[in-house]
Formats: sequence, C-alpha cells, structure tokens
Amino acid sequence: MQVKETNEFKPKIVAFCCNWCSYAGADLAGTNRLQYPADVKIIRVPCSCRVNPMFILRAFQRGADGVILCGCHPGDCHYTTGNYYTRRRMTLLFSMLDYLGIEKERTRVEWVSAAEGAKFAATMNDFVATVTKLGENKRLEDLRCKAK
Amino acid sequence: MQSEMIKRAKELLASGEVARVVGWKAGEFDYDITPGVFTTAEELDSAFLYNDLCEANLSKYMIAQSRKEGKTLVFLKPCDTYSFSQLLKEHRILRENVYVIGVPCDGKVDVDTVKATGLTGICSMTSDGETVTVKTLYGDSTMSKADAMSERCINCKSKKHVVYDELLGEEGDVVADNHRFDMVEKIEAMTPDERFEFWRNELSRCIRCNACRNVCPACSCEKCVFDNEQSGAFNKGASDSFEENMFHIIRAFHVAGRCTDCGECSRVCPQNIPLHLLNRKFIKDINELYGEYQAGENADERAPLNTFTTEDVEPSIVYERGGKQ
Amino acid sequence: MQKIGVFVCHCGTNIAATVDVKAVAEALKGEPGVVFSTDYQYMCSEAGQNLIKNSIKEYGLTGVVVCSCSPRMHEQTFRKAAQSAGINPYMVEIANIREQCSWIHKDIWSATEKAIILGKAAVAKVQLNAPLTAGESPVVKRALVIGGGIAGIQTALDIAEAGFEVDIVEKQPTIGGKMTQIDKTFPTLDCAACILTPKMVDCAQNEKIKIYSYSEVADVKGFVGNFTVKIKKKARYVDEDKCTGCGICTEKCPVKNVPNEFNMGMDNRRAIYIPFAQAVPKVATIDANYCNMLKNGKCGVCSKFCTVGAIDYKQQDTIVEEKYGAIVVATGFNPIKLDDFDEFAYSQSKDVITSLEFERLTNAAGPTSGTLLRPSDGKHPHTIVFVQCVGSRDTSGCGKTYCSKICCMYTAKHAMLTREKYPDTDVYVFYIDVRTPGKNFDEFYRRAVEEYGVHYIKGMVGKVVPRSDGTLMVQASDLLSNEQLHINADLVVLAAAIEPDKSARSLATMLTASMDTNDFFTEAHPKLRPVESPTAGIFLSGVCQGPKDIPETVSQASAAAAKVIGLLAKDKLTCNPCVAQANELMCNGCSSCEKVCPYGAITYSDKEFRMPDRTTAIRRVASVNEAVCQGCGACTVACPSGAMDLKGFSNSQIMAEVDAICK
Amino acid sequence: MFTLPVSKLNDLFAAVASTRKLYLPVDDEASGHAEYKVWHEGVTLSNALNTARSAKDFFFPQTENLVDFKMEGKTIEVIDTRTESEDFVVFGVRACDARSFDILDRVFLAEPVDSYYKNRREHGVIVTLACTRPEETCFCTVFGIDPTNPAGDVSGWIAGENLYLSANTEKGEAFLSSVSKLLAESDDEAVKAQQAEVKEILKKLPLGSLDLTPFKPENLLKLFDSKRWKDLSEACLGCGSCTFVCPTCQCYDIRDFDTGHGIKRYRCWDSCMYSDFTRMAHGNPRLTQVERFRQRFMHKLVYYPSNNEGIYSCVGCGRCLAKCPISMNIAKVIKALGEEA
Repeated sequence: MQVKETNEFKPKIVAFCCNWCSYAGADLAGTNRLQYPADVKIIRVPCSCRVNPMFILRAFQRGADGVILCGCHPGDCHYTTGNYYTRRRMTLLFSMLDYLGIEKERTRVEWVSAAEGAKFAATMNDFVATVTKLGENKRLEDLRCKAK
Repeated sequence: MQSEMIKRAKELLASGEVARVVGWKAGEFDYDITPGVFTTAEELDSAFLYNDLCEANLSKYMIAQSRKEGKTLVFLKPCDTYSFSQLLKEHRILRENVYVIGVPCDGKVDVDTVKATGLTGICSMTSDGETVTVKTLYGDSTMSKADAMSERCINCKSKKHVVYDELLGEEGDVVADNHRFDMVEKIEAMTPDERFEFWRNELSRCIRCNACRNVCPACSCEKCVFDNEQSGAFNKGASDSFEENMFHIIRAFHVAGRCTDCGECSRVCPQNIPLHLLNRKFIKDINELYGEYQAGENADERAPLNTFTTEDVEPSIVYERGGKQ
Repeated sequence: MQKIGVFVCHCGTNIAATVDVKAVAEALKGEPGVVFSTDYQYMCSEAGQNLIKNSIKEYGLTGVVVCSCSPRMHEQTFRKAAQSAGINPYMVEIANIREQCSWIHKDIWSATEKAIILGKAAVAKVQLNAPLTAGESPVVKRALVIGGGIAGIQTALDIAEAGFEVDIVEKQPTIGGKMTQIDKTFPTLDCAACILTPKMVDCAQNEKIKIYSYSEVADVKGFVGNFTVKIKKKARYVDEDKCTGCGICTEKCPVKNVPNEFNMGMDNRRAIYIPFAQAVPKVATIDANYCNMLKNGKCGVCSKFCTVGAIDYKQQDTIVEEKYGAIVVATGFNPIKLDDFDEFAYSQSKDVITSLEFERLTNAAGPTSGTLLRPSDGKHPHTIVFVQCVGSRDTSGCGKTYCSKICCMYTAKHAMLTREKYPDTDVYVFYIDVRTPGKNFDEFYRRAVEEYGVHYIKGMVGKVVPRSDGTLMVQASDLLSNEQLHINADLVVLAAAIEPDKSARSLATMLTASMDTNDFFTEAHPKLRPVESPTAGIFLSGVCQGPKDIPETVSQASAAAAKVIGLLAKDKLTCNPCVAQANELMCNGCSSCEKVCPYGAITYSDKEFRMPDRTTAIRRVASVNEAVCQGCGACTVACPSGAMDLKGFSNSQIMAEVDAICK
Repeated sequence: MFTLPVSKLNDLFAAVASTRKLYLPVDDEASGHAEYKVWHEGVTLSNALNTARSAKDFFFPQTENLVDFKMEGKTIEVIDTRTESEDFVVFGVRACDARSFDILDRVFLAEPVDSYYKNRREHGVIVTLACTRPEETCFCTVFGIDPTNPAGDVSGWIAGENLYLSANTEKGEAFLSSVSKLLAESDDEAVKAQQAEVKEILKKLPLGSLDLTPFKPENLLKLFDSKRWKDLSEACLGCGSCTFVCPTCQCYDIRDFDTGHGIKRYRCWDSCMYSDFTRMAHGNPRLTQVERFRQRFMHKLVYYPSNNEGIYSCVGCGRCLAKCPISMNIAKVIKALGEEA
C-alpha cells in the first residue's frame, strides 16, 4: 500500500448510528454510492438513546474532532421513545459544552431514517466540512492521547 | 430556636420515638461547625448548636442514618428539605426511619465570605440576625449579616420546607424573585473564547479531592463512575485538563434534573471553584426548554431527563440559542 | 485475551476494487488478540463460511471479526457459521467495509485506511465480547386480531383454519368494516356484500374464533409470545347471549332521529339498532347518547317488546383480560374530513358528497334503496362531476402527501356504473393522473372511457359554487387543452383521501409499534418483512400499514396470518440476548432506569447484600426481565453509576470502539 | 545577613528569573487565594499569610508520569521518561511548609530513594519568609516550629521597608552570591525586633496550647482503641480535601493510562480517606470511614513519629482546618483524644 503524505487537516469524526434507522440509512447511502469523506467512522448502537455523554467526551479525549449522533426521526424510534430521551440529553449536553466555551459545532444530532441515504451522505458531508473549518479539537483534547 | 430544638430533641429521645439526633456540633471558633450525631441529653446540652453559622446540609447523612436501628431525628433547613425530598424520591432514604423537624433559616453567615473582606485571624464570629460580630487576633469588627452571607443564601430560592414531620418556628415561602441565574447569564453572554478562558481558569484549579461529589446529596451512588475502574471514566488525579473538564461535566450531567441547587459543592470546594454555576446552567436550560422544574419540590413529578414530550426542542437549538459567538 | 480471527471479504470487486483487502488483513494481524487474519473472495459463500469454521478449529479462535458488508446483511450468516464451529455466535463482530467504506469512497488509499480502522474497532470490540446465551420464552397459542374489517376477518379465518384460537376485537357493534358499505367491487363488479357476508358468518360460526364486538383494546402488556391484553367490552345494554336479533326493538324504539352511520348519516336509525341486516353478531345495541331510558329513565319500550328479556339498562363496560402469543393490527382507515377543502363546497351543499356516500346512494340497502338521487331534492342528477385526489398527493398541508391508491379505480367504477344505469347522465372525472396498476385495472378504466363514454379530464377543480337554482357550478381547468371549464353539475362526488383510523396512534403506543408520520404502521422491512411490525409479535394487516384495495388487503391479511401461524406453531421463542443487565452491587435503586424503560422490563426488589465493609444491608436493586427487554439501552444512560449496562453493546465495548477509531 | 529594600524586590525577582524559574505566592483573583505561580514581569508577591495549596507540589506534584510503555505489534518497549529537572527557586515559603520538606525527605529520600522526588529536590532552592500575621488556624509552634525564624536554603524576613536574607545551606550561599549585586550587608536588629513583636502575637494563638504529650509511641494501642474516633469521624465525607491541601501527606497511587498509542504509568496523590485506598485483592484493609479517618491522624501523630525520632508529620499550617467541608480536623482530634488520655 502506498503511503500518501498530506499536510491538510483531516478531521476525525465519530458517528454513532442507531441500528434501525440511521445505520440502515448509512447502508443505503452506500448502496446508492453516495460519497462522503472517509473521515467519518460509524459506531453501531441499538438506539441513539444508548449513547452516553461519556462516550462523546471519550471520543474527544481520544482525538476526535467531531461527534455526530444519528437516530430515527422523533416518533419513529424502533423502541418507541428512545430518541426522545436522546433529544433531551444531547440538547442539555451540547448546551453545557457551549457554556464551557467548547465549540458547539463539533457536536451534532441528526435524525436519519432508513430511507434517507441521501440525507445521511449530505449530513456527513456538511458535518465534515463544518468540523474541518473549525480545525483540530483543542478545547477538549487530552494531550496524553495526542502525543504519538 | 436552639433551645427549642434541644428541648424537642430531648423529648423525642426520652420518649423513645427516636434513637438518635442528627444536628450541628460546636467547634473551636464559632464558625467551624461539624455535623454530628447525638444520642443523649447530655451530648445535646454540651455540644448541640443551631445558629446563623450552621451551613451544612444534613440531608445526605440520612442515607446511612435511616438504615440504622430505630428512628433518627434530623433537623433540616428549608433548602435541605429539597435535597431530602429528592433523595426520598430516588428511594435512597427510608422515610419511615426518619423524623424530620423543619427549622427556619434566614440565610447563613459564611466564613469564607467574611474572610474575603480581608479579615484574618478570625477567632470568633457571632450573628444576632442583623449584625455579625467578628473577633480576630488583630482586633474586632462588625458587619451587616447581608455582607457576611454567601451567594447561595443571598439568592435563596425557598424558605419553605417541602417535607417534615414537625416544624419549629415560622414557615416561609418560595422566593420567586431570586437572582440565582444572573451569573449564568453573564457567562452565557460572553464569547466562546471568554467562556473557555473563564472555565479553564476555574477548573484548572481542581485538585480532584472529591469534596464536591462527596458532599453532594445528588451524588449518592453506591459506586461513582469515577471510582470504578470498569466504567471507562475512572480517574484519580486531575492529570490533564481533559480530566478536569470530564469530571465536572459528567458530574453535572449526572445530577442534572436531580440537583436541588443547595450549593454545597461550591461551599466545600477548597479551591473556591464556583461549581454551582455548572449545575445552575442545567437548571436554567431545563427551566427554559422544558418548563420550570425544581428538583425535590414535587415527589410525583418525573425528572426532566426521565421524561420527554414529542414537541421537545431539537439539540440544534444550541446552535441558535447558545451564547454569543 | 481473546484469540481472534480476522476475515476480510473481497465481495468480488465490490470491496476489493476500492479497498486493498490484503493490506487490511495484513494490518489487522498486528492487533492485540489477533492470531489469524486472511482475505477471501466471498466470505458469505459456503467456502467462505467454511474458511471461518475451519480457522476456528485450527487456531482455537474465541472471537471472529468479519470485514465485509453491512451486519444487517450477513451478521446472522456469520454468527451461525461460528456457532456451528463451536463458538458462541455473539463472539462475532462485523466491520462494515462495503456499504460504509468501499461503496462510498473512490480513493483506494483513504478507503483502505478507513477499512483498517473499522477492522481495528471491531477487533477492539470483540476483545470485550462475552458469550451470550439467548433465553427462551413460551408461546401462548392464541392470536388477537384488532379490527374486524375484511383484513381482520381474513387473518382470523386463516389463523383459525390452521387450528389456532383467535379473537377479533371490533369497536363497532358488528364486524365487516368499510367493505360492508361498498356496493360493488372493482374490477369485477361483483357485489361486495355477497363476497363479504359469508366470511362474516364463517367467523361467527368458527369455533376457534371469538368475536369481541363493540369492544376496544384498553391495555397491552408483555412481549412476543406472551402478551396480556385488556379488552374493554363497551356496554351495549343488550345481553348478547339472549338477543336473537329479531329486530322488534329497533322498530318499536320511539327515538327515530339518530343519524345512521352505516348510510353515512344520509338517513336515520333508532336509538336501539342493528347496523344492517347481515350484521355479525346480529345483536341489537343501544346508543346511550340517544336512548331516553338511559338519558332520563323515561321509556323502556324496547325492554317491553323484547320477548327474550335481553335488554339490560344497567349493563356496565367490562374489562376482559386475555393472553395472546401474537397480535395482528387491522385497524383500517377512514376517509379524511373535508372541512379544510372549502373550495369544493362540501359543507355548503348536500349535493357535494364523498365517494363513500355515493357508494351508499347506489346501494340497494342504502337510503335511496339503490336509486341514484340527489340528497338535496331527491331528483335524478343529470350531470355528475367526480373530483379525484381530494386531499391525496397534496403538498399544501391541508391533505395527505401520499396517494390513497384506491380512488382512481372506484371512481372509474362509479362513473361506469352510473353511465350503465343512467345513460342520460353526463359524467365528468377530473384527475391529476389515472393510476391503474393492477390485474385487469387498466382494461376496466379504458372500458369506462371508451365503452361508457365517461369524460375524463386531466385537471383540477378549482371551485364548486352552489347556485340558487340548485345546481353546482364547477370551475375547473383542462390541462391538456389548456381551457377553463365551467360545468353546471347536479352532483359533485369527491374522492376523499383515506387515512389510518384515529385509534391507531394510541394503539401503537400501547403496542410499542412504530408508525410513520402519517400514522400508518411501519413494517419491519418495506420489502422483505412487509406484514410484520418492527416490534416482535405484532403483525400488520390491511390499510393500517398503507393504502390498499380489497385484493391487496386480503393477500396481506393472509400473509400476516401465515406469519402468525409460523409463530404460534413454535412452543418456545428464543429471546434477544443483547439485553440490559443491572449490576446489583452498584445499583442505587433510584428508579431512573425504570422510568425510561418503554417496555416495563425493569422491576425493583429489596435484597440482602454483603457490603464492602462486611456488614449486611438490605438494598433496593433493579433487575431486568430479559424476555421483555428489547435492548434499546435507554436505561444505561439514565443510570448515573453505570450499574445498568447492555449486553452486546456494553459501555466498555463502545468505548473500545471509540478508542480504536480515534487513535 | 543581607538586605534589600522592598522597593527593589522586583529587581531581585528579575535577576533570579533571568537564570531559572522563580515561583512565589501570588494572589489569584478567581479563587481569592494566594497560589505559587511563576514570576514574570508584572507579577507581585502576595501579602497573604500562606498559599491555599501547600508547597509540596514542587517536589511531589499531584500527578507525574513515571514511565511510558509503547506497544509495537506484540512487543512492549519501556521508555524512561525521566529528565534532569530544571533549576528553580521557590520564594516566600513559610516556616511550616519549610518543615514539611524535612518530613517528605524522610519518606522519599530514605532507601529506596525516590529518584523523581530527589531530582526536583536537588534542583530547587527554598527561600523562606518569616510570618508576621499568623492566622487563628496556625499551630506550627505546637510542633516546635518558629514561624519567625523559618528554615530553608535561605531564610527571609520582610521587616519595615527591607527584605533580609540569610543563607543556611550551600545552595543558599550560592543563591545569595548569584544576586549579591543587589544585596547589601546588614545587621539583624530589625529582624530581631520583628521576631519579638510577632512572638507576642503567637502567644495569643488559640491553638497554640494544643497538648501533644499523649501522642507518644507507648500510647499507640490506647489511642488506637479510643472510643472517640467514632464520633469524631461520624460526619466525615471521605473526601480528600484535607490530604490534598496537607503539606506532608505523601500517599500516592500508581496507575496506567492507555493513551491509545501506549501506556503512561503515572502516579497521583491518593488519600487514606478514600474507600479504595490501598485496596488489595480482598478489598480495602480499612473497611469503614472510622478506620480510614483514624489512620490519617494516627499516622500524623503516632506512627510517623514512632519511625522518625519523634517528629510529628503535621506542621500546624492550618490548611485542613480551613478547608475541611465539615470542619473536622487534627486540632479537634488532638483535643478530643488528649482529653481522654
């Protein structure tokens, strides 16, 4: 494998996707060959409500530059109510991060259904662009993890 | 009030209604009052104290005390009853083993606030409800009680007891027009850079002594995630700025919707970090986004993070709302 | 430490064209725990599966990572392969390097790099996987069908035919549903009643079928194989067992002015009534809103005339609790209310009617005994305008965005039948598109146009204005000739959109079944599992899942029945082992988890514990009913101490994935 | 003895800072405390009696990296991350904290020597400052410390308009000679006068008369078995604030942190008040908070002196008195147990 040297900033993006809607939406994006940057890596969770704020902070600690959480549209949760809890939890968490002066644009919640492959790809393209613009995560970084 | 309290405590001990009394014990300098357990009339006479300097919230002690043999009498100030009620709601206190006597409070005098005025060598501090007399190694002085109270008492949210078996003194009311969110608003109005600077400056002083957590009535976990090697959040020292942020964000999140805003965290912080401003941010957000909610006030109401409405705002509101850019 | 085998799939060129699969296999060799790593053309093929099985045996693998297509595609395949080779199926993790990598990236370098990271995340996760054993739960061999229309009837009959007991809950006094109100069915034009009523009678007579008419589902608890349902039998003030359906009471009742819902309110019935002659059960029902005896205690006529003493004014609603292994939702539809479509003057003129009202006007059992007469003056209409897509395919916000699917065909039917019976009538049909994709459908429509001379005009009606002479001025545009048209009509028939019955939403909440934004129940998979709800044990039949005509409804009803029969034929069900688990030593007993659990799977009990300080304490701790828990994980985040964790997606597993990705 | 006008303090700091890092107590606006900070132009010496955190951080920081491990494939490489410490000067250390270094030295410099501690200790010069305005929480005199005559490499006094400095060690001599251009020779009259004045205040200290006589090795079991521990510890929250502000608490934990690229083995302060302190396979040897609480005070007042020629491992700085959330502290313990004994 050839190694490509590049100095341009490539953000690390963690995307938590619920198994029933958004993960399937991501699969659909793939089936339709809709491109989005390879910087996005998906972690499959049963429901967006499985995502603990600790996971999000952990991602930032370990070097993520952006974290996005995708779930079923409110009302369509496979488990009926999961994403409603997600909505409250993440609203409060993001607001707190903002309060601490941490760039709020590094975190996002999007509702992507299993049918919205195009939305998934568009969301990821937009999120990667936003985070790239912000640059490296400095405010929630852990220097111990950054040093190679 | 103190003599009335001792009288009732003795009566209840004598009648066998209660086996012990949780209250406040006198210290060396009037201001260094320790929560204590009394089991005899003699102990009550020699050390029991209630005055304008009894700051500690005794509610959390009832988790352990209510599991002891026999009933425990506890004296609770209005704001302590909110913590107590929240703990009841979470099944942490066995209500049937506690006898609650509500005692009035019109704000407590705080030694750190007095010290901040520049006084040193404080050997004695007394309050008559209006004026605080301070005796120091370097001379005596007086100040108005209002100047000697901490911020949490100045912005008192309620003088009403939400739970009690018996009340001593006069019952007060919820204080609707407090200004407890002023500082939160001030921080919200800063630019993100200023906010980051502000909190870095505060949180970087954290020495991870866990005083805030251990005093907090909402932090009553059998095993805290930060003490649990398996939790993935374990950490002992504030080894990195990230850990400082992580600890305080997660702690605030875990008590969000459960924190009654008793202010003990900020009171006990040896580094004077205004930790209550994190909790109040959540309280303010909850009030604004999901409707007014006071933890501990209502025993039946669902905690805001354990409920939802289908019309809740989207997390993206943070992008629009949030603070100044 | 696990002994992990990594298998990288080429998927022909699907993966291999954009991901250097050999490099991925090579890179993952160095990961902690990996003892074997290879690549192969098609991992899902028999040879590929054998490769996994043989490697498990050869290298003593305890964990398997397959870098391949989406786990939604082949997770089951690889789990089964691993299981057959003797390791726990839940020791398999899939790294999705096709849908989420090779198919979306063009650059080999970055796609390969990403595939390696995804592989590392899967390896990191499988390191922490634990063997999971699925529990078993028994199956109650009885089904519940909610809704007694043609969908529910067909499903019930088919289930009963297979030998299982089945109950139908119908909120109306009779089963039969909307089809009872229809005169003839397209495209064969046979009489709806003639094909429906025998099935209704079959239901009544089948000893495996129990009908709860005039009843509603009040509560649903439990889970697949083991639902407990409370059925509310509404008081009908008539003893069902005694009533013979003779109908004397319905003739003697002095209250004569009750709008008859069977005829869309176009005539009246009595306060005690049997909806129609072929009702099943054929039992009278007292309408408490109109009955004088129930309202003010003065009357009692029906009771006097009832020879069997079936009238019981003191009857109360009763709750029946039954256990079921499967539930079929067949709640059907209603035409939308046309209040928001004032331009068609529906509320202003009696002669602007809906298609279902038209249906009653042409039915022999209808208010006009089958003679087409104008509701306003009882005269023969000579010009009839049919308006299609009223509230369907509507993006204005007033109606529904979807196509109601049945209107094109029934309108063609109405137009054709009108022209056949009343050749002196001019019939206009305004349409956006005419959609006829069904067996013999297009032929049927062409007959209407070509043989019966119905005027089909592409265009929408802009306005219907009632005029003083009793006619209706229809203003419309002909999009093909680009003309404005003014038609003086005697009758205007609106093809109102159909929507799911209003009761469906609250039912969905009780069933924890998901719905789309239009309140149609969501199917587990739009193509592959079209008659199942994503919630296990809940099946869908008829229009509650989406608009469909009678043949489609009946085929879906039978399909749902087949699925139910498949379920009831089992004695035991295997549960999803990826469920929540409470660590009792860390549990605070605070009830947060219980509050957010949508299934009521968490209960609390006081247990005695040996504490770290070696004292004994009684503590309130949570426990999870593994058969009820569906594994969403809401509880795990509500739990501040982390005592609640999710098997298969544990905190440490997810964090290991995070770490691997962010490295 | 050398002297320098207080007005020239800035010149002295500048001169020291030009060759090495200089730390001194500085007022921190956000906390309202004084804390040690690095001097740079514009920074002024605090007037506060003492810093909120002790000076032990200079030699025994709250967390420090011990060693790194790097994993390459399936091999582990051990990387020694130790580097020679930079030279530094700590100015304005009080007598109590100066004594705390002796107590820490007896732990960390005894065999086996703690090379991390030693490295820093060797590169640090301690310039003390005599106290002039003790707090009510001060009781260093109980431990035989004279706050008017502090130890350190260089002892310092600010009396009137002048700073007086006197070297006690070779390191101190070298330090003074490095800034000799700024200093003038002086007698010790002003210092003596100030000492006499402050000693009068010391006589009035409310905790100055704490009696340590019961705290001797032969009373160990009696003290250990005292009934008072239970009620004294009843309200203890089990937090670590007393231990973390204490200048002599020296317990630490060693932990591994997985960075994703390797392991950082670090040590961090630990507290005997914590329920997982010295946890072993069977659990914590001290099961209840009473035992943990007792451990801390028994160690300071009995165990340490038993092993160190009667030197108590408390210096009476009063920090724990000011910081304990429930106002339970060593002074109350000494009194309560003393009464009993």
